[in-house]
Amino acid sequence: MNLSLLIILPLLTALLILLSKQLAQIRVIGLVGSIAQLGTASWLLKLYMDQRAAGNTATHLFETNAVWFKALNINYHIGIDGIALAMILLTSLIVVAGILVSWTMEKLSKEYFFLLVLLSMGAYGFFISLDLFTLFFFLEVAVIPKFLLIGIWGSGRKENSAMKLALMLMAGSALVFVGLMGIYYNTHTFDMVEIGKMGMSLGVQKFFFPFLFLGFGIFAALFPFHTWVPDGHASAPTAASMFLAGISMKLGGYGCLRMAALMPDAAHAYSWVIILLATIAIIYGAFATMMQTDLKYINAYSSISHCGFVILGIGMLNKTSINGAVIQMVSHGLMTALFFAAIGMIYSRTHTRMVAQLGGLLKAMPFISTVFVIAGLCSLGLPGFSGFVAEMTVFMGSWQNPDGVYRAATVISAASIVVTAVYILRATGRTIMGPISDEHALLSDASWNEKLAAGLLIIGILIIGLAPFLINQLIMPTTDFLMININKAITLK
Amino acid sequence: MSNYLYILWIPLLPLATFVVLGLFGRKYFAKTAGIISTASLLTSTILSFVAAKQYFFVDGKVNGVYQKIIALKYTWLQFSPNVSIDMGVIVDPIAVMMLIVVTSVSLMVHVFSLGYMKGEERFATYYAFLSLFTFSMLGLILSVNIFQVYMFWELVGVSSFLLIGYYFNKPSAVAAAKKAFIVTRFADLGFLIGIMIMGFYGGTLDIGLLIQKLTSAQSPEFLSITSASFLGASMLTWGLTLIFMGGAGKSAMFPLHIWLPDAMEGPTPVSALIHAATMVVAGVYLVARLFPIFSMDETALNIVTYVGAFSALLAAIIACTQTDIKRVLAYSTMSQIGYMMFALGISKNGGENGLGFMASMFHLFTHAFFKSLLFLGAGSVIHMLHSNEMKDMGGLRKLMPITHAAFLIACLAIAGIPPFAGFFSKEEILTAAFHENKLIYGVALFTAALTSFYMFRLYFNIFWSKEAPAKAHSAVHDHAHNAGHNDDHKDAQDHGEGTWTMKLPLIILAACAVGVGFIPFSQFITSDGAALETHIDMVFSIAPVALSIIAILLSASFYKKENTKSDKAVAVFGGFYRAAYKKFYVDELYLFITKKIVFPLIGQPIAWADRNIVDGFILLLASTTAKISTAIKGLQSGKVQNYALYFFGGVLALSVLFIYIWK
Amino acid sequence: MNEVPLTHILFLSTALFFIGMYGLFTRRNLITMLMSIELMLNSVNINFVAFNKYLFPDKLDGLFFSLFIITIAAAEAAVAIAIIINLYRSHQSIDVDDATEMKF
Amino acid sequence: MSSNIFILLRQELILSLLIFILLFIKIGKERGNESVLNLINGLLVVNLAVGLFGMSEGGIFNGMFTTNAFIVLEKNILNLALLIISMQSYAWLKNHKQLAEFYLLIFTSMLGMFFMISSGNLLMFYLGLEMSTIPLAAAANFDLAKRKSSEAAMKLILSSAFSSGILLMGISFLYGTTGTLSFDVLTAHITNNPMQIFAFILVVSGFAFKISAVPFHLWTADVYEGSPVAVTAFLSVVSKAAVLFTFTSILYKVFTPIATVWYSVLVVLSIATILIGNLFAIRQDNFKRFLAFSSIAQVGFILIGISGSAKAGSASLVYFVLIYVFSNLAAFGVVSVVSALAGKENISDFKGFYKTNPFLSWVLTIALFSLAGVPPTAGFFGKLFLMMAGAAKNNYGLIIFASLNMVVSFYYYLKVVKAIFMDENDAPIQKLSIPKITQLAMYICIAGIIITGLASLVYDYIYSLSIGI
Repeated sequence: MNLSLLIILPLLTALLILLSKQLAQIRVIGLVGSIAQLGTASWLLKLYMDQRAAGNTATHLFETNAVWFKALNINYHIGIDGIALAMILLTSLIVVAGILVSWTMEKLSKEYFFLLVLLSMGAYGFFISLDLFTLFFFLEVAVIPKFLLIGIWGSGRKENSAMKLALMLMAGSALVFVGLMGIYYNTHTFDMVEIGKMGMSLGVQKFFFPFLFLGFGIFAALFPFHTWVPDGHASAPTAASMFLAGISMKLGGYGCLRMAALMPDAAHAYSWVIILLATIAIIYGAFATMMQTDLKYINAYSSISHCGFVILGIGMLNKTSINGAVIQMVSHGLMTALFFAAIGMIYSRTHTRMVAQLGGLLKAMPFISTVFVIAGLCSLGLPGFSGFVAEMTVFMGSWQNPDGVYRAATVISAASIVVTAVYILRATGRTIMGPISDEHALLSDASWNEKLAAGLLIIGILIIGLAPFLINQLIMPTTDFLMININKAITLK
Repeated sequence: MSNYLYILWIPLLPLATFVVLGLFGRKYFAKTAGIISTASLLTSTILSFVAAKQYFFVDGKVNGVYQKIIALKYTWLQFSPNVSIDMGVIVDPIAVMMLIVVTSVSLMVHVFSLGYMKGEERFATYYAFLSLFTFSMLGLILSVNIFQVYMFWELVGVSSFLLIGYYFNKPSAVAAAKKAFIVTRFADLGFLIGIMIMGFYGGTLDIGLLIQKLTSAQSPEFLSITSASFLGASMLTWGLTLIFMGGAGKSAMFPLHIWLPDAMEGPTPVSALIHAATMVVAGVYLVARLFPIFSMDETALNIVTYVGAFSALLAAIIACTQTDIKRVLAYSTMSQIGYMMFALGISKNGGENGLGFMASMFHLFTHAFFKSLLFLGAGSVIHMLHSNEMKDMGGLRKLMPITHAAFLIACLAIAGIPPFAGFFSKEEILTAAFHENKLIYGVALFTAALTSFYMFRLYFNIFWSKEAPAKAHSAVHDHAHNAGHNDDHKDAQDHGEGTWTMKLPLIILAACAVGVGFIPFSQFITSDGAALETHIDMVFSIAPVALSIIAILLSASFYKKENTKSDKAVAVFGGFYRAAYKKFYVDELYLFITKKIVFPLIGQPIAWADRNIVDGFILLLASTTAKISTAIKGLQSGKVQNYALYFFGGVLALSVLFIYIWK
Repeated sequence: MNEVPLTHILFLSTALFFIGMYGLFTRRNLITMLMSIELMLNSVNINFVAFNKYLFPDKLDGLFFSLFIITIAAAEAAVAIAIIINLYRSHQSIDVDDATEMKF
Repeated sequence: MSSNIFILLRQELILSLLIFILLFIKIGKERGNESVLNLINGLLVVNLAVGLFGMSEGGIFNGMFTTNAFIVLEKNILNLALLIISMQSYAWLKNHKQLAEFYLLIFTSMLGMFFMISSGNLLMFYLGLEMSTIPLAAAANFDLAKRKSSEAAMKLILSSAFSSGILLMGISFLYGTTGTLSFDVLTAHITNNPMQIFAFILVVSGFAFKISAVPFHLWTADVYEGSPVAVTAFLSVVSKAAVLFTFTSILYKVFTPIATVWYSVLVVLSIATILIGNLFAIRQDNFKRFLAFSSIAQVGFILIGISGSAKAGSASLVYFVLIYVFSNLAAFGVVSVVSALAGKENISDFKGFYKTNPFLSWVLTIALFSLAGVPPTAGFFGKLFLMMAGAAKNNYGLIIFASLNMVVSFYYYLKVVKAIFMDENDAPIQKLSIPKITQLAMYICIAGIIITGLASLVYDYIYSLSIGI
């Protein structure tokens, strides 16, 4: 099937939203569009699996390669492998949930949904593109909607947060751009596949890899360039936070992974730096989270810690750890989106996110509280939820490296699960449990759309958590492909 | 090799119950939840008894040795070619034994709760959680893969969290739940790392393979794991110790025991199930499960031994001073588990020397029954008085005869008075200790005496001493329930000793507490599966039994009638008593570490640094740019002559640059 | 017959150029500034003529160029003066320092 | 030959024709402004159309005037810009007395640019340059009543006269060292000797002044602020573009022998320009001043592109200019409408603009995004291709510097967007009724912004025509 559908669908939805008049219409269009995306994604999954089952061992399936800017050898080259597909599924799921959660958005609803859909389009484009230029194009497409979403519909010091987020992400993409130039003028192509075949001299890799990795790293909240995360997430409206943490942070992780596969020698050379930063991010984020008093800040900081696992997995550069990184990306996407959804639901009713002002919500809103607890348990890596699978895979992967430093990094990162437990339970204990205040006692529980959204995400979490072999089956072959390239680099040394 | 696949249903039934009740319980089964889950659990219980019969008496034994049977195993999550998490069902003596224990005790608790929790607002939720716990516990027991153990381990932990925090709007309960989870979680970190070590050197996570690889002294895995060392200890020691750390956390061994007493905040039946009979012995089970590997490493075993023994003693001492009856029971549990631990520690693998192993399992078995009985008894007392404090009690024997009888039996059992169950298992342990390690033997003996003392202190305080308090009589009309019960409306008839559903379990368990001791345990469960000839040596038994009786008489003289002897005794011990009463300040230590070190010295600075240094740097960049832009605004002076001047300056600069410098 | 060497003339023109520039930088009166600019342009004219006469006498590019420069300069002056008059209308002065409303 | 003239010179001729028509209109009987404006816009469409068909290559007046497809394209772009500007200044000119003069001045300057662009000779080039500058100075003063307007005109005329003095000095030295004025011959004689390099630097400064590269930029902001919006738009887009085209062709054609020198000159200039432009743009509140500095920064990026000096260099330049026409004119269009109808010219006045004028807000936003280089707008591609062209020289320090400065520029563009969408304002600009024709112009701009980028054929076409070293 033609992957461009994944770009055309959101585009169509966006246009229809622009044309439509009243609120109900906009909502319905948005929902239908997003569901269509979800359908496409799942259909894609089926086709992909069939292809693989049929013994198609090509690295990328459903490739389309059209010349875009002939003079500059820029091609519109798209295609997916297992990892990309996993990301696409994640995105489509979160989009539906996001639309559902923001069902009751009244203020400038047309623009709101329009931007949401636009953002999703950027994400899809990013995940399917095999041409670095296209990749970069979609990466930046996804930035500005965030700025507007946060700045217009946000809360708190929204303008500053929006500005900070936009600028830091733009700085990230600027770095990426420099790296791209480097690649382009050393290989004279943007095509990832070809570049992977060609390879680059160690010097070139060592010079340009940092730009690319840092650039994408900023998107993935790499320490110490993570400071846009707390403010951005905290100020954003619910759906935007979901998209931000669930989708756009994944752009970074995905990019880092691709770059590591593209420049394996450099990745090996710098792996210790990557691991160092990742470990710091993990433990530091966890401790910082422990001190937060605002639910959204709690989740935002915990995202820093969790995305650290992604980077760690990539930095360890072995099959298991990379698998883990990918699963962690998906899992974190779902889990944190669910968390933000729950927080949003609570906020929309109690109008506060301060842990101190909440309590005993389980009494008033059992469903939302349950969702909250589930998200929490998933984030502290409880078996049966996706978090466990992801983190354990990362740990087992990074443990495979007998070097002392790597061992230390693994142990420290593993120690974060205790801290995670602490802050999750503190948050849960103070908001969900404990005595409830009188004005909160009469609040209503989730409405149908919220239930639906949460349900979707939870299903996703459970599928990964209970049957990890499914997602493994999806991404394993791809990781093998990546490893071929990466191991080549090892053997070179 | 016959088919044991049906065993899969034993855990799956409770799981199904959990799912159904969890999703629809509140709406549709608000009243009937109890019946449903009890029914499903009854089925599991029957199944497990069937399994036991089949395994022990029909086809478990192949030429005199009980086999390990892998009834089911499939790869759940592949890490690397041969390292993977497998889900499966193992059938071997200890697994089957645990099946019996868990299902039957859980069943009792289910039945008991029918009355105890009647009218609770979240009745269905309660049973959902109970089923979840039962499921996880059963899954843990049947694990074939060490990582599978870890997973159910975590699930058990979380379900215990949920059940302790069942009275979610009671802050103390929430705090206790958090404490329990976090402390065990900390222990689990050790467990996890231990697993990773084992998996790395053993090259597999499958328990069977692991044992096979790491018990043959020449296998490459064994050589590598013993040769690799860190801080002077071999990786094997590290791995086992860390795994044991996990076990110690769940089994409330010193110094990770602090969560257990607080966990008594949960509903009493829960305590009976989780914190007496099943979850807390998971640690023992874990060590037993990996025992062959443990037996390869002296150091690890010693750690197990001494930690166990010390915990047993410490807990016993503290138990003598507590006044909250459930806490007393909690500490006694800790002490008994200490027994099982060091019994394992002193044991060898296989043959006559495997006595300790067998004894430990035996004690685990008997203890499960009489301890849960004690808890349930305490439960019915509390249920009547809505208080856990000894001072509110006394003289209840007339008001609640059945409870009284049951409780007495249980006390005798735990005190190790023949012919009650406790006697036999404890005898075995003492024998083993006597043969292996005299010091431990002494400790064990002393602890045994203490045990009987504080148990009877409890017994007398509840059922004798002063006259029954007015509260007890008026309980019938008393609707002021302790926190958590606050909004339930029990009708009068289930006061007093409560409904038959509450009495029945007491009776059954009492019967067990008497009966199970006579099971020829050593025939079935030994370290190597081969039967083991044991004999109760009357001469040997004199000492412990005598000691217990003396202790009992002592406590009788202290507490049977209200008198000041006990206060005198307290005065004698003085500071030591206070220390014991304060649980030797371990809690305070933990509080100090967390509240005074972790939060203010690690958390705060990091949070601060993140806002001010890391983020501050970014902001600094922005502000400096702005500053510069204001600083240089003078360039644009508005005077056309200056413009021309700058123009000419530019020309000059370029000329100089390119004619003289960059020639 | 000995004629003036090119260098002298170039020196003259350069001097003229910088005198003009100096005038532009220092004078406050717009008309004077305009005159200084004319000086600069004329120095250029001298350059062209001189180069043409001494170095490339066979073609007349330089001469023509200077002619055009003169023309353009005239046009420029015309427009400039018009503007200055208008400035005088609005500012009541032709002092350049009075016309520094827009800055920074 | 004789017929050839009419083909080669057709754009210039039609423009001169327009000028005459205007004169006749002027001396003819008084008629309503609307009709005149519509007539002129119609004529401008014709003017644009004439350029579009029939590419023609060759030189006349023995090489003084040369043209080819690329140059025609450039001129067409300028024509397009002129048309858009005139459509957008409708609201302003509607009730202006001397609108004919306005167009006279603009057209004349346009004519000068055409000659400058296709000049094959320094003399012709100089004539074109002056012809394009002097009328603009007059036009800058078009709001006779406004103080600022006359100040701006004064600054423009004086400094441009000064700069042309410098330029002429350079030309005279070139003439002195080579003895020729025609480009083709010059190339042969250019060497590395200091005299010529000095001459070259003088010439470059002349150019740098026109394209307002730092440190020759100082007139820009003041003139932009003072003059009427239409003139500002013309200055910032058309005249700048024309000079850039000429600059590139002269660099590539004439100064090829000292390519290394001018490469480093361009690098120095671009760094200074980007930096100063950004730093000043951050602080501006007056919209025209803001756009002035932002356009200065843009020029810095353009210089990077030019320095790439391959076929891609000039291609990316023209491509960027085309996009710049759309984006910048869209922005100026909004500003001109607002300043004409509401008399507001400050960014702070735009707070809460979206509530009252959503259409204008979107136009402005898209334009700013395109200027900032945000996909999917064309600005993204324009800027990227410039940088890619520059990166061809493997001077990554420059690229890093530039791309980080892009972030700074993001800041001030987003600041405006923030004002429009996010800032609260109790007294926002009232709802404005935009003239149809202006609206049309804006639609054209938006369409251009979207299509020029995504439809690669535009770039490919330009690239196919473009010439490098």
